[in-house]
Amino acid sequence: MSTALTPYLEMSQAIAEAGGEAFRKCYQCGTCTGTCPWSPVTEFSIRKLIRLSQFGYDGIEDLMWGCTTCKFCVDRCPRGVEIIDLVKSIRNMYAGGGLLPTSLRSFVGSLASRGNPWSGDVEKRNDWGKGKYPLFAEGMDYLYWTCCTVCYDPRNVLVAKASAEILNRSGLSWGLPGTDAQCCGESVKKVGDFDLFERIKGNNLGLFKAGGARKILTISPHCLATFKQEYGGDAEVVHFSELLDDLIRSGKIQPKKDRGGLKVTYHDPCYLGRHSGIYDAPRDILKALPGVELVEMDRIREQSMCCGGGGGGLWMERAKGERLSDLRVEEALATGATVLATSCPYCIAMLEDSVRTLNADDRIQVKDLTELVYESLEG
Amino acid sequence: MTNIKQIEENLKREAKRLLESKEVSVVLAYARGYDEHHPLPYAARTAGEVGNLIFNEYCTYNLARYLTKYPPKTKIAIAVKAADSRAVVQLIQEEKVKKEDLVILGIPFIGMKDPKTGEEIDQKTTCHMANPVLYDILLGEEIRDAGAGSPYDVLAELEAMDQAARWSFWEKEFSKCIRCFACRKACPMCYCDPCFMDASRPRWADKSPTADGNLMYHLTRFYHLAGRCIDCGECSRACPMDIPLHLFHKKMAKECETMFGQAAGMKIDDKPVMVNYGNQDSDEMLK
Amino acid sequence: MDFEPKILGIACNWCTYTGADLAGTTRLKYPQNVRTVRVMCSSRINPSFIIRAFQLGADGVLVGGCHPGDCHYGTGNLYARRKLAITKKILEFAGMDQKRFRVEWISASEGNKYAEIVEEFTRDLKALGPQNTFRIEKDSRERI
Amino acid sequence: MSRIGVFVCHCGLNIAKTVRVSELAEFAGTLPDVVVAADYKFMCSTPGQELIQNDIKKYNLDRVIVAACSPLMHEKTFRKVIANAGLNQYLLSIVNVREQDAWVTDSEDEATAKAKALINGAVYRARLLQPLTARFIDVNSDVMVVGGGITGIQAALELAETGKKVYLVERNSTIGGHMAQFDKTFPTLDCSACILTPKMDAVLQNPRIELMTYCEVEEVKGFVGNFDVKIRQKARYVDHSKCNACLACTEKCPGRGTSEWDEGLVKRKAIYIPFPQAVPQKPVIDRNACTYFKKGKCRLCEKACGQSAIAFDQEDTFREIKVGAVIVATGYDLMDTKPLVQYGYGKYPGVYHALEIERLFNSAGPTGGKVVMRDGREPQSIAILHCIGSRDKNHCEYCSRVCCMYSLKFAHLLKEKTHGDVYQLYIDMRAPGKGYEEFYNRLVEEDVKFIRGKAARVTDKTDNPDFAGKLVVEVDDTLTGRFATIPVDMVVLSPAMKPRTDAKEMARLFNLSTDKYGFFMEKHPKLAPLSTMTEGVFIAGACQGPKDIPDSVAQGTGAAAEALTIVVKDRLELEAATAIVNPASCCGCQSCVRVCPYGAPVFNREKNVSEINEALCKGCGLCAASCPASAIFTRHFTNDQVMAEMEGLMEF
Repeated sequence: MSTALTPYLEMSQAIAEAGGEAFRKCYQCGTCTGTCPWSPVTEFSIRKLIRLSQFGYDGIEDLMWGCTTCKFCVDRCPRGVEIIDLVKSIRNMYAGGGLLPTSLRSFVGSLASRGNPWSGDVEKRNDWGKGKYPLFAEGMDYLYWTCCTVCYDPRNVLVAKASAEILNRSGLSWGLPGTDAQCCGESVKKVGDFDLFERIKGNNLGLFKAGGARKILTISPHCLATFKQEYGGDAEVVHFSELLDDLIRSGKIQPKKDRGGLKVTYHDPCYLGRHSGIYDAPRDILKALPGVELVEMDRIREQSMCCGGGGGGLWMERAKGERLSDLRVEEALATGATVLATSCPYCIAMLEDSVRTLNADDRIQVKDLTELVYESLEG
Repeated sequence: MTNIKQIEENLKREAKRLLESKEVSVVLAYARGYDEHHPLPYAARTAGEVGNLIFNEYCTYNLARYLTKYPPKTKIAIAVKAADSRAVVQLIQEEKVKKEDLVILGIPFIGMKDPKTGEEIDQKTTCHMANPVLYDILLGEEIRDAGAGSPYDVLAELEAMDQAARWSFWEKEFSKCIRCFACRKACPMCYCDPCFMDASRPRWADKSPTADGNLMYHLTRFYHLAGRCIDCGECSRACPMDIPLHLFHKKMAKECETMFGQAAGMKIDDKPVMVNYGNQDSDEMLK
Repeated sequence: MDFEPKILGIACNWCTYTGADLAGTTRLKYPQNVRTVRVMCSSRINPSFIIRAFQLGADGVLVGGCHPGDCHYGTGNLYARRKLAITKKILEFAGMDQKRFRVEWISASEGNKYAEIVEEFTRDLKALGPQNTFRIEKDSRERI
Repeated sequence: MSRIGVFVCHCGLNIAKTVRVSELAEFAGTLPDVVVAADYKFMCSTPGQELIQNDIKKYNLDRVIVAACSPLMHEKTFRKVIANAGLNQYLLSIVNVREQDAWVTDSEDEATAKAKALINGAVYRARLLQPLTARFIDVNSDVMVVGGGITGIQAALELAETGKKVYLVERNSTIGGHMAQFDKTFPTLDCSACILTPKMDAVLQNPRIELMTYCEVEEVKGFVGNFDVKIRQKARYVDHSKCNACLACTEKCPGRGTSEWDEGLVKRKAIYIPFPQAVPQKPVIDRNACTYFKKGKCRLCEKACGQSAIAFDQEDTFREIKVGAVIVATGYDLMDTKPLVQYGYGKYPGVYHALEIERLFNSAGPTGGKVVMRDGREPQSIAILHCIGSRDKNHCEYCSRVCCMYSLKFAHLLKEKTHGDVYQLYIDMRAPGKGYEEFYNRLVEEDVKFIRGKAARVTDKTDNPDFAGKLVVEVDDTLTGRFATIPVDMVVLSPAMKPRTDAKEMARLFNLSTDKYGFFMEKHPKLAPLSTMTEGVFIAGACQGPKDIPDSVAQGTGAAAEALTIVVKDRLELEAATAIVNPASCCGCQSCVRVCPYGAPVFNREKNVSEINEALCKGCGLCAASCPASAIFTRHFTNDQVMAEMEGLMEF
C-alpha cells in the first residue's frame, strides 16, 4: 500500500480542543528541536511532533512520550508556541483512552489508588520523620508540603530529614500535612490524565483550605510550579531554597563547619529554574557555606540541561546512552567537582541512578542543598 | 493663642498706620452688621473709618474674593485668616493679583463660629490650619499645635456610602438649589464674569433650577474649583438652602492632593494642578 | 429583547479614531453599541461633555486618546489625563457607577485593542443594565 | 433653518453589503431640516460628485452630509466637491459608516441602526456648522534633510537639482551612513564605494547643498512652511575652513580610540577621518581619546599642521535655520546580539555580526579586505546564521527584509576570499527583489551549503575529538528532520535591523509618533508612506522600517518630491479650524496661556484678555476645554457643535 501520508484533520482538531491549539502558530523553524536536550541523544524531534499534530499524520504515537517538559524549547520559540500544552493535550487524548505505555501504568495506577506514585502505604507517609516532627495546625507560619518522593524514596528520605532538622533550627513554626495528603499531580497531568489530576488537586486544595494554610513551603520544584500555576489557591507558595536563602541571610541559620575547599557544582532543576525563575537563591546558599567552592558547569541557569526526570520521565525506561542524567553527571565530573548539588527530589533520583550506572560514586556524590547545609550545621 | 480682643486692637492699629502712611488706599476687614453675631465685610478708606473695624469669632467671610474686584495696581491691605491666606496665594499663582500691591495682615486664630448656627466650625468645614500661609504682618502669635486629624476626616461618612446611596444623597441636595448663585458669589476663586452658566451658545444648563441644570452647574463648578479650592467652607455657609457643597469641594481637594501631590494655595510659585501635567502622573488614576 | 447599551465614544482624531478605522480595514468584528464623536485631541474633551453625555442617556462613555508621549500636539493628552481623572472622581463621588466611564489610550496601530475594549465595555454595560442616574427623560429636555 | 443634503454611499458592496443604504437614505429624508437624501454606488467617483453638486444648486443646500468612508479618507475630496459648487468647504460633515460600521459587523440590523444614529448626530451638528475661510501663510523655500546616509544624500541631490537650497545635517563626521561601511552591494555585487562616493562628492560640490556634518538637531519650533530648527555644531577642534585635508596631523597622533566605523574591531587615532573617501575629508578630534584633552600635554597634531587649523579651544556652536520642510532619514542600527547568550557573541571571538564582516571585506577596513579572524587565523569553514532576533516574538517580531540577501552576498564573498566551506542556516530564503532570486540560485551553484533550520546554539565545548578548536553550531536540519552539529571556524550572525537607539528623542523633537518597535510612524502604511502626522515633516529610508538600498533610494527621491510640493509654493493654505477667544467672556484666568503647547494664546495686559495667534494655533482644542468661562471657540469643533452631535447620537 502506498506510503503517502494523508491528513487526518479530525485528529488535529481533537488535539486543538484538548488545549493544544498552539500548533497553529508554528512555522517549523526548528529552533525547538535545535534547543531540545534530547535531540543529540535520541530520535525524538519535538518539531516533527508539532508537524504531525498540525496535519494529524500518523506517527504521533512514536514521538509523544519523548518530551520531559523541561520548557527549554518554549523559552526559545520565536512564535511563542506553548509546546508543553501541546504535548499534554496529545497525551491526554491517548491517556484518556487508557493507552499509556507500560512503564507509566504502574505509577499512574498507584496514584489513582494510593495518591502517591510510589505505591507507598498511605498511613506510612510521615513515618520517615518517626513522629519527631509536628503536624500542621492553623496559625503556624508554614505548611511544609513534603513531596511523596521524599516520603517514600529511600534516597530522598534523607533530604526530608535534613530539611526538617533545618526547619527545627529556624525558629519558624511549621508542620507536616496529614497522611491524607496526596502527590501534587504534576507528573500525572503531564502524562495526560487530566481527570485524575483534577481529583488529586481537589483533595489537596481541600486540605489547604481546611488547614487554613496561608504559606506553603515545598521541597520539590514540581510541587512549587504546580501549586502556583495550576492550583490557583490564594495561599503563598515558597520553595525550600528561597526560604533557606532568607534564613541564612537573616542569620537564623548559621552554617559554620569549614568544608575545607569542597568543590561543588550546581545543577538548575528545570522546574525551579525555567518554570519558576529561581536561579540565584541556591547559588547564594552554596556561597554562604564556609569552605565550599562553587564551580559552574557550561549549561546553567536559563540554559540548564534537563536531568530527564520531569513529565513522567522518572518512570520511563531509557536505553543506555540515551539518558540525559548520564550526560549531566559527565558534565559535572568535567568541572572537577566532587559534589553535584541540586534542589529537586526527581533530579536527585535520576542523577544518583546515573552516578551508579557510570560507577562514578567514588569521584562524585549527589547532594541536595538541604543536606549540604545540614552537614555544615553539624560543626 | 492671642486673645481675640487683642487681635482686633492690633488690626485697628495696623490699619490706621497703613492708611495714614498712604501705603495702602483701602483696608479690607470686618465691621459690625446689625448685631455682634453678624459682622459685614468692610473697606476702610480713611483713618477715620478704622474705628468701625471689628474682629470676633463670627468674622468668617473670606475677604480674598474682593481682591479681584478692584482695578489693577490699587494698593490693598487685607485681613486674612489661615484659609483666606491660601486664597490670596492661589490668586497670586493665577496672576489675578500681584503680591507687591498687597499688604497681608495675618490672623492666627482657631475657634471661628458660624453666624447662622453659632457652632464652632474649624474642624468640620475649613482647611484645619491655624496660621496663615502668607502674611506681611501677623496680628497675634503663631499657634503651635494646630490639633490632630485631617480636614478630610469629615468625608468618611459619605465615602463609606455605596454609589446608589451617595447618588440619592446628592440628588436630594442638588434638588434644593434655587440658583441664587450665592456660593459662586462667596467663593474667592470664582471670579469669572460672565460665568459659563450665563452662556447661551451652548446653553450648558437651563436657566430655571431644573434637576439636570443644577447637576450640570454644581458638577462643573466642582471641576472648575478642583485643585484651586482652598477649603474655606464659605460656599456652604453662604448657601441659603444649606447644601453641604464644601464636602464635594473637600473631596476634590483630597483627590487632587493624592493624585497630583499638591494642595491649593500653599506656595506662590506652584502652578495650579489643572493647567499643569506631571510626566510621572500614573494611568492608575484613570482605572 | 435583551438590553443593548448605548455607548458614547469620544475619540481623538490622530490615534484612537485612526485605530478604530484600522479595526475596520482589518475587518475585526465587534458590537455596534458605540457611537463615536471625533475630536482633534483627547484634551478637547470638557468634563461637562461627559456629564451632558450621561444626561442624554448614554449607558457608558468611552474616551479614547493617544498614549502619553505620542500626542500629535505634544502634551495634549497629558493635560487630558488629569482632567479626565478628576472627572472620574467627580462622577464617582456624585454616585455614578465607575464602570460606566472608561478612558483608554489606543494608538493608531492598535485596531485590535480598540475592538477588544469596545467588546469588553459592551459586555460590562450589559451586566450593569441601563443608566438611570443622570439620565433625563427626552420630553423634559428642550432642544439646544 | 438650514437646508441639509444627505448623500449615502454604497462604496460598491463595502457599505451596501451590511448597511441597507436605500433605507438609510429614506430615513435621512425624514429628519428635520433635511431637504434631500440620496444614495449612490460610488459617492467619491465623478458621477457621485456631480450628483452632490447638482443637488446643492437644485435645492440650494447650505449644509452637506456624506455618509461614506472615514473622514480621514475623503473629507478633503468632498470639501473640494462642495467648494466647487459654491458652498463653503467647512459646511460639510462626513459620517463614517464604512470603517466603523459596515466593516465591523455582519448583522444588517445592527449596522443600519448604528448608521441611522450616526447620521442623526451629523444632522444635529450640521445645523451649527459655520462657514470658515482658510488662512494662508508664507513658505520658506529651503529644505532640511536630517541624516546623511544614502537616503538623505539622494533626497538632498534631487532637491538641489530643482534649484532649492538644502541643509544636509549629519551627526557623524562624514556622510555615507552604513552603506559606506559595506564592501559590495547585492544583488549586482557593485562595489559600494564606487556607486556611493560619486554621490557623496556631488553633495560636496553642489553649491545649493550646505553640508553640516558633526551636527545634531537641538530643537524644532514652528510649523509647516516655517520650521525654525536649532542645530548644534559639535566642536571638531579642527577649523575646517583652514584645513586643506593633507592629513599630516593623523600620522603623528599617539591617541588611541575605538573605531566606531570599523565596529570596534580595531583602534584609530584621536584625530581621524573614519575612512579614506570620507566627505568632508577633514579630520575631527575625539576628546575621549586625545592625550591633550585627557592629560593636558601633547598637541603633536598642532605642530604637524601647516595651516594651523587645530583649535583646541573650539566650543559647540548653535545655528537657527529656517526651512519650509524637513526630511528625516536617520537610518537604522543593528540589534545588539550580546543578550542572545545562545549564540555566544562577545564570548567566542570567532562569532561576528554582519557589520563587522562588512568591515573585514572592505579594502579600507581593519584587515585590508582579507578575511582574517581576531586570532589571526583565516577561517576555512564559516556558518552564516539568519534571523538572529528577527521574526522572534521575544525580540523583534518583524522580518528585517534584507538579511537573507546580504547573507547571500557574504556567502559569495567568503567563498571568493577564503575558498572555504560556507554554510547558511535559514528559515525561509526571502529574495523578492529584481535579480534577487537569480542571485540566490547563483549562490546555490557556487556550492554554498544551505541548511533549512534556525540555529539553536553555538558552543566551543564538544566531546567529539575532530571538532576540537572549532565552533559547533547546533541546528535542527528540518529538511532531513535530523539534529545536526556543524563544526566551523567562524560564525556570522545576521541580526535584526532596529531603529536608532535615540529614535524616541528624535521623534519627540519632530513631533513624530513611533510604531511599537520604535520606527517612525508614517501617515498611512500604503497610501502615504513618506509623510507623517506632522505636516511638512517627511520620513524616508530605514528609519521608517527595515529596507534595502534600492527601496531607500526610491523613498529618498519620493520624500524629496513630497517636500517639493510644499516649498515650491510661496503661500500655503492652513487648516482653518483654529481657536478664537471671545473677549466679552474671557475672565483673564490665563489657563489657555498656561496649557497651549504651541504658545498660541497671548495675554493682552491692557485689555486683560487672552488673544490667540492663529498662525501658531493647531486647532487641538486644549485651551477651549481648559477655559472655565467657555470663552474660546475652536472653529469646526465648538462646544455647541460637539454637544449637538452627542445629543443626536444618543437619540437613537
